[in-house]
Amino acid sequence: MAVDVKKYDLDRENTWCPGCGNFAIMEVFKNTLADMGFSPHEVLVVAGIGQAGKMPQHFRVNTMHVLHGRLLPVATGASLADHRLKVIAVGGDGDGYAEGGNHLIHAARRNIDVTYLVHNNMIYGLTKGQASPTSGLGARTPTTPGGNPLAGLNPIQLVLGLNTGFVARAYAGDKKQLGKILEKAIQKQGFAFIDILQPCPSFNKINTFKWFNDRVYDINEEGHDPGNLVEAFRAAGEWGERIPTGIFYEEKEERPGFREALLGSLDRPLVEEELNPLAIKEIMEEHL
Amino acid sequence: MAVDVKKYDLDRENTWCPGCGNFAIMEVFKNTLADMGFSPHEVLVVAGIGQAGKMPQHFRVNTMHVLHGRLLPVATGASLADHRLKVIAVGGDGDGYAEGGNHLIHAARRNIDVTYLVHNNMIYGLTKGQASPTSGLGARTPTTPGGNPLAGLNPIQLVLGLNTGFVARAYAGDKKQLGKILEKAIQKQGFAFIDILQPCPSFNKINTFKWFNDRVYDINEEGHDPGNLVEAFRAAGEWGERIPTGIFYEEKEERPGFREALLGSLDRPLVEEELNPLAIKEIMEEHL
Amino acid sequence: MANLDYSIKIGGEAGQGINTIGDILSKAFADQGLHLFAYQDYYSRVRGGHNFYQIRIASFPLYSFKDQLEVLIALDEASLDLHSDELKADGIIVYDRENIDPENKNPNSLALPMAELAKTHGGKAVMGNTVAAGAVWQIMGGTPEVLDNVLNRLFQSKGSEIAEANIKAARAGRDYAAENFSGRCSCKLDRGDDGNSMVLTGNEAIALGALAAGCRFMSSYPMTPASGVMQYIARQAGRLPLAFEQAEDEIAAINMSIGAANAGLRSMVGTSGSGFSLMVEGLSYAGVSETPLVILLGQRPGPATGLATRTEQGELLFSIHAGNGEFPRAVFAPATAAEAFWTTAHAFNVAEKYQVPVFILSDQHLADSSLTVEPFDLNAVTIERGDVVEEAEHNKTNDYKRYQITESGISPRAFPGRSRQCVVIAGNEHLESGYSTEDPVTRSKMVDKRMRKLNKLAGEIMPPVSYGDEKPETLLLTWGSTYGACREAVDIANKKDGKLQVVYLPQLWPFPKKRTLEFIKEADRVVTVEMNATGQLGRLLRLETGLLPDHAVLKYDGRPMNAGYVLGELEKGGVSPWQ
Amino acid sequence: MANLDYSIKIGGEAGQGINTIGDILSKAFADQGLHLFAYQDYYSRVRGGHNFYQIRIASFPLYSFKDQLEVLIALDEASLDLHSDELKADGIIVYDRENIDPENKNPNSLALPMAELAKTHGGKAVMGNTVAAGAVWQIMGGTPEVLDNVLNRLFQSKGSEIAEANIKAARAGRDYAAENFSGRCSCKLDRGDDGNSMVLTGNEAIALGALAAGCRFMSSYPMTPASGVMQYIARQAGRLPLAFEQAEDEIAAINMSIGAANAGLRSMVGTSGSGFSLMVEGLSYAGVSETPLVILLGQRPGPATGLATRTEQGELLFSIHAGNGEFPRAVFAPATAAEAFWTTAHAFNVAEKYQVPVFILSDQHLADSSLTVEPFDLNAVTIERGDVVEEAEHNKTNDYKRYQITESGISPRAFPGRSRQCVVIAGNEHLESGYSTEDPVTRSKMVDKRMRKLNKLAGEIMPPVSYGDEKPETLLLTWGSTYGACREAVDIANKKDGKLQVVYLPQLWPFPKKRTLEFIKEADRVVTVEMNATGQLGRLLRLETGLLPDHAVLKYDGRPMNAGYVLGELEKGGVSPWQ
Ligand SMILES: Cc1ncc(C[n+]2csc(CCOP(=O)(O)OP(=O)(O)O)c2C)c(N)n1
Ligand SMILES: Cc1ncc(C[n+]2csc(CCOP(=O)(O)OP(=O)(O)O)c2C)c(N)n1
Ligand code: SF4
Ligand code: SF4
Ligand SMILES: [Mg+2]
Ligand SMILES: [Mg+2]
Repeated sequence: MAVDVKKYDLDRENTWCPGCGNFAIMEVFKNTLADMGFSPHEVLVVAGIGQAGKMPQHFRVNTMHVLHGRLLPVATGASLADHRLKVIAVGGDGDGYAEGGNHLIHAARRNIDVTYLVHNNMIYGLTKGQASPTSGLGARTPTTPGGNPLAGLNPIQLVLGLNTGFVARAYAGDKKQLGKILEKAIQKQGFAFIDILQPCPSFNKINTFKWFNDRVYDINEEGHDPGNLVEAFRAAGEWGERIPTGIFYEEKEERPGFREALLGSLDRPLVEEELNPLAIKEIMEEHL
Repeated sequence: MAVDVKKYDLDRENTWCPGCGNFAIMEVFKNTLADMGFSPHEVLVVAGIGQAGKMPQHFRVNTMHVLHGRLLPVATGASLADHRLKVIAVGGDGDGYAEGGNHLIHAARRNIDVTYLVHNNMIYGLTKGQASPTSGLGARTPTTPGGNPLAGLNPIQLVLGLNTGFVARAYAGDKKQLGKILEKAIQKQGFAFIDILQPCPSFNKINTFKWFNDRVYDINEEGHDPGNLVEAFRAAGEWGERIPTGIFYEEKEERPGFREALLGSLDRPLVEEELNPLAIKEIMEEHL
Repeated sequence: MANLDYSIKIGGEAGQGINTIGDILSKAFADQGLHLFAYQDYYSRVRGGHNFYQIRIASFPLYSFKDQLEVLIALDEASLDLHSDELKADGIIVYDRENIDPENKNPNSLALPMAELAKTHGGKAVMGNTVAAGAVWQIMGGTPEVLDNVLNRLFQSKGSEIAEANIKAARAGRDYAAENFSGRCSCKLDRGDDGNSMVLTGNEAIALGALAAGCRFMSSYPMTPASGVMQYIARQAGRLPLAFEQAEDEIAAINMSIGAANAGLRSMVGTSGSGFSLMVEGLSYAGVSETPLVILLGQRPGPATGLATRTEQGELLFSIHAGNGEFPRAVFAPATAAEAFWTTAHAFNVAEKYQVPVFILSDQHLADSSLTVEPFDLNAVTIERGDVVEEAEHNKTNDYKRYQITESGISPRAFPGRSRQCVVIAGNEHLESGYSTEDPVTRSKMVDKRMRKLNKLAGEIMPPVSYGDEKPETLLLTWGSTYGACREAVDIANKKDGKLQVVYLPQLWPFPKKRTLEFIKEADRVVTVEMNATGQLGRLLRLETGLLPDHAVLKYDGRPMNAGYVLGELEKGGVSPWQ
Repeated sequence: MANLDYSIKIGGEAGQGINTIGDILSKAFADQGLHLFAYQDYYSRVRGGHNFYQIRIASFPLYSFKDQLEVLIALDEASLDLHSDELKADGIIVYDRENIDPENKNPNSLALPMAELAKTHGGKAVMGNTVAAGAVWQIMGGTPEVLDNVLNRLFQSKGSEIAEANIKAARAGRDYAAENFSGRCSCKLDRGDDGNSMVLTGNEAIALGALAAGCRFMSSYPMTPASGVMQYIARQAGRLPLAFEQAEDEIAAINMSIGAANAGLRSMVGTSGSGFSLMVEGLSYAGVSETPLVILLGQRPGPATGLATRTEQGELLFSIHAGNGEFPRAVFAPATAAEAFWTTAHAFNVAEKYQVPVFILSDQHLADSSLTVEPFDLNAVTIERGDVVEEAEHNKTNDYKRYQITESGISPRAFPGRSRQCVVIAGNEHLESGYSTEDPVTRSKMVDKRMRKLNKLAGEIMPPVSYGDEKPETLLLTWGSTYGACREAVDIANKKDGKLQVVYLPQLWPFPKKRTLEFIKEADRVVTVEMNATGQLGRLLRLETGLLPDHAVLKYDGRPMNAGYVLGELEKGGVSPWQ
């Protein structure tokens, strides 16, 4: 079933910095799609603005490069139009947790049929190093020159509070785990969320590969039961000496995704429905 | 210490519907402020757009009637200007959880020195009955004529995922409990959040006083420990036959509020600082 | 048939059900074969306050309302206090006697025990409104079966028992009036042609237009006066293959529609001023990504929250200039419900043919007023999707370029997932392929390509429409629902040998320069008439032609204008807000 | 001193440190007593690509850049490939020999082992940039102490060891050049007046202006090219009593500032196109609530995300018309860094005196270019807070009306918590007290009151500024940073008996109609010059005066224009984008 990952090849210059965590994520991303048997034209990557959002500029795939922070609404509309598309949203932590925070709440609430990847480098990469909502307390950045007065947002706990069916944290430094999580997320019906710890060697001098390597551990390997939401919330509270990664939560019974909830019995993709003015005759005549 | 609640009197017509849950909330609100010794000019109520946001149109108090959904940013700015003001934000569920959802995330993250009351009637009252993010699955409204395809958002779990220092649910039908919770929230340094269940007899025919009366119970009376975040998250998951109210979470050690975190040693309110162009001389001369 | 022209006002508090009375009577008048113009005046509150519903009926087509009343239906004291003055000398009052006890009893009035009759005959006090409708119908001499028939249709959806009960309540009202009304009625109804017209609000017409055009997706956030359109479309979602979603905010709304449109659906958003302000970034994205998108902007008085339930035309220049950067767009402003249908359907064609955002500028007065409209000839609705790559053809080549540079500026569209090709949609400046570029030469070419679409678009501007004297002393230049007041002003003035003409612009952008100038050339003076304070149409005229109108008739108190206002202001000479 | 006018270009990849070289040399040139204009051209990426930093120095004040180079410093191969053509016949190349091995060795070049010298003398390879600066300084004959002094100041904040090491690295560069450069240098530096000027970018000048005016609160979301201003202000937050907060989005940013402003703080937001689009609703709120607010709109090419790090002037008409509903505002557009300081300080006064939102329209070219500027006379900065109720007075009365209707339209402000009075701020239409109303009469009065502020505001418009021939054959009408290119075009043309004049508008709204027309009257023809595709200044001129310019010189490829471009386009006759 796997397709050749070469199908995704595209001859374009990559503009990321050497050593950036995004390279590993991109590699795993393409390989996972290919391994799962998706051809580029069957996938739609909706990308935010930021270094993360540049990812689908680097390989062949359907893509919408949207406004900063607006990837989830666009993905919502596109996935309703044609639900045969595998829709994946990709953006940064600033894009998703700052500018786009409201849409995260509501994409989760809607349970949209979208896999959402946040490349969380705890910094604004593209705009040269300002603090992001996940930047740690005390982090010195151009907008927090005296040190960040705030502790970082915990995206996992946030999303767990939103009744999301699939919640995971991966790490760019562990491609195997990332691939496994990604595959499960893509298989999931409805909304699947992965926060990916992604070192940014250019601007985040604190949360480096080494820093993460010293701290990350796989909660699933340590026996965490992803079926237990409250347990997941507890586990997600940890951030410091040790940083948990893995699947925090995966709902036991699949709920219908948003398209099914909204359109129910309609099987045909909306995009294939013919446009016919006469179809409104009956509705119009109710005004008589 | 208490001031006469008559100080809050204002001769203006109230435009709410008879039987609306907002009346009880307003009464408790004024009484609590007066009991706590606040005069109207010491309080600033930042109000959203909606029926809830009309509250401070009905009594004497400093107020900013802001844009739909934007009460928390406005409150953030105002409270930084003069931290001697007791700043309270008041709005509806549409205002706060739909239009303003992103600001809720970040007001909590900043731990702004603001008490935030959401009059949660699970409906859009002022605009005549459309679904809100807290409207229940299947609710028929003008925008969900076939029944709401989505389950309601759980605001308590959402806010618990944001490391908020004070998280409570009150009910317009229990003024005593509401008053107690409100007082604690107002005393709190930093961000305090209260979701108030508020029947809307005009548009929400499901979640009526009777419906709530049959379901609500006080978790604190039933022994819930508000010091335990994970426990709070678990307790907040309940919604159905029984609906928990009370203080879900109250952090044990007070953190500094946003103003202190941001401005540190600065005691004088910013609004009292003199404007003096010569103060920048040294900074300017660094460009020489 | 005599030259019949009556106005009926129903006044009361929010929540008292003036809508029910108004809707019943409107339908009944229409079925009686009369033309109708009905509008509502309501506060931004759910209960209390003072609202009214004013129905004008005539034996000729109507475009606006009158100030003088033939009938006043008062559900509360305030209605008598506020509106008795508007009643003609021989006008009729019907009032709820359980609620009101007027000091000076007008001999031409009927004191109706609304709730009592409703309870005894219909079973429930709320049917008092139906009782009142019945009483008025009786006094005005309406055909009884027409009313029964209307009630049956209106209430059938709630079950035939309810429909029956309402028919009984109406009969009780009729009987009571027959026995107790001792005044004189000088506003009797003739039986006109058998009514076969719809009663349609502007909002309903826009919704129908969108549905006829095959709108498959609408995402919006509720906001008066646009909510009516989204709610109408939401109601059809089960019957037609389309999705409506109430977004979390206006930003999500426009971006959802952008996603849907780029995936191939005809898509639309609806909003009002404040909500539109939030969509401006999305608008700009639609511009650069060449996304076909229909934006309904239902105007109400601003700035900010303004007056939520009132009317204004304050966003003409805003809609033309909104959005960072430069990109083409089209702006339409229908003047009547019938036109709103056709314009909306057309808007979808323009959006797709030129791959641009298209505005329908409506206003609260257009949105909520109802008119009698002949059923639309649905066969006349055309669907033009513009240049779309055929699937088969698309599968052949392997270098699909979403933003191919063409002479017309229009690049053939393709939709993701519909072929083996990949589609790249862009919001940054981009190559023909859609991938980002910072190359200066490409940048200039892409700007030129996008702007070039305006050339062709300018070739199919909806022309200005004129009515009245063709070599006028005064040309009233107007847009949107204000046309109604102007048109009637022309009729009134020209009847007493005035030389007035009204020209309104159904499309304001691209601006119909040539035709507008032709009209202006024939006129002695030009007066713009619009519902705002700064004379925006006058400013647009100067922006596009260098000419300023001689004067303006403006109104910005949130209430619509009618012919009386226009003529009164003309008499005073008008104002010149442009210095 | 001779009429010295040299250009130095430093080219390389993002991340190679061309900024370090550029900043060192800029400072050193300024200290040497020269005038400077330096600008940067960079991609929206952090590493790689091709960026450059171009410094022009002269013995006379500069306003723009030149195309021809005296010196090229190449850190990568691409710099040689792309820019060798720009070098004068006798120009000099300094290149990093560890990175580049050119095929055709220019005899006038120095192959510098940057990292090697840096490591041996400074200790670290990154100091290669300082080595390069030293080498160029040597070749051009700069005073050695000047460079040492500059390095000391620039690196002192990182510790004196680092400063020392850099001084050593620079010396190594100097020594190496002295020994190994065998070419001819025709761009030697004279020692000018002792330099006592600042090197300031437009962004720095705006930030300083805001700080001088007593800006106490800034909330913003990062966006190129406005980020520089917020980052500058954030850095001063510990030293001056003010708060900077990076908001979660632009909507929060503007609303935080609205809250702070209404609580009494001078407040400011900074953003660029897309971000400003998101602020439009807040802008409208500032309009109706009469909130004094300064909005820095740093323009870059749009639409949408556009070209993040490039320049354009595409938001003139957008900023004037943005916002639902109608309300007064002011729009300023400084042309140079020095002016940016004064304009920004002035903007705070205008905002508070008229209680309106005020724009500072900047653009990336202004924001990031640096100029030599004399230190500002801070005593000349005035603070005018407008009509504010005195605390004592306020405590007396008991009916404070935030929106009191006055002849000027300006209502005295008061701040919550500062007296026993309560303050009511409104975004709905409101009574004088600030409480909501739907009364039509009050509505009209409030609209009039707000618009009336424009009368007084129009009385203190910053007048257009002219340079060149006073009865010109061609008047170049321009705004913003484009002034620099025009001014220099005037100089060049008039030297060879051209009759050119440039008039630029530091304030664009309210539009300075009278003065602009006076200038136009004296000119044979008017050509607008601006960085956009649709000729927005020309359109604004027509909107306000009815006149269209004869032609336009436009550029919209994201790169700034200079005098050469202006003169070249003038020769071709210009374009007429307005049809
Ligand atoms: C509305 C808007 N605001 C701001 C920006 C500028 N901007 C572009 S990317 C970005 C943040 C990037 O941070 P993140 O999302 O974390 O992505 P990263 O580059 O770190 O991968 C910002 C602020 C923009 N393009 N649009
Ligand atoms: C930007 C914007 N969008 C929409 C509206 C219209 N609007 C006013 S109040 C409201 C929702 C009210 O619901 P909620 O916040 O729950 O308050 P409630 O009336 O139920 O107390 C809406 C959609 C608006 N004023 N501004
Ligand atoms: S700035 Fe950081 S996130 Fe961006 S490409 Fe460079 S290393 Fe990666
Ligand atoms: S509509 Fe509902 S929330 Fe609004 S006033 Fe009436 S009862 Fe209260
Ligand atoms: Mg990031
Ligand atoms: Mg509500």
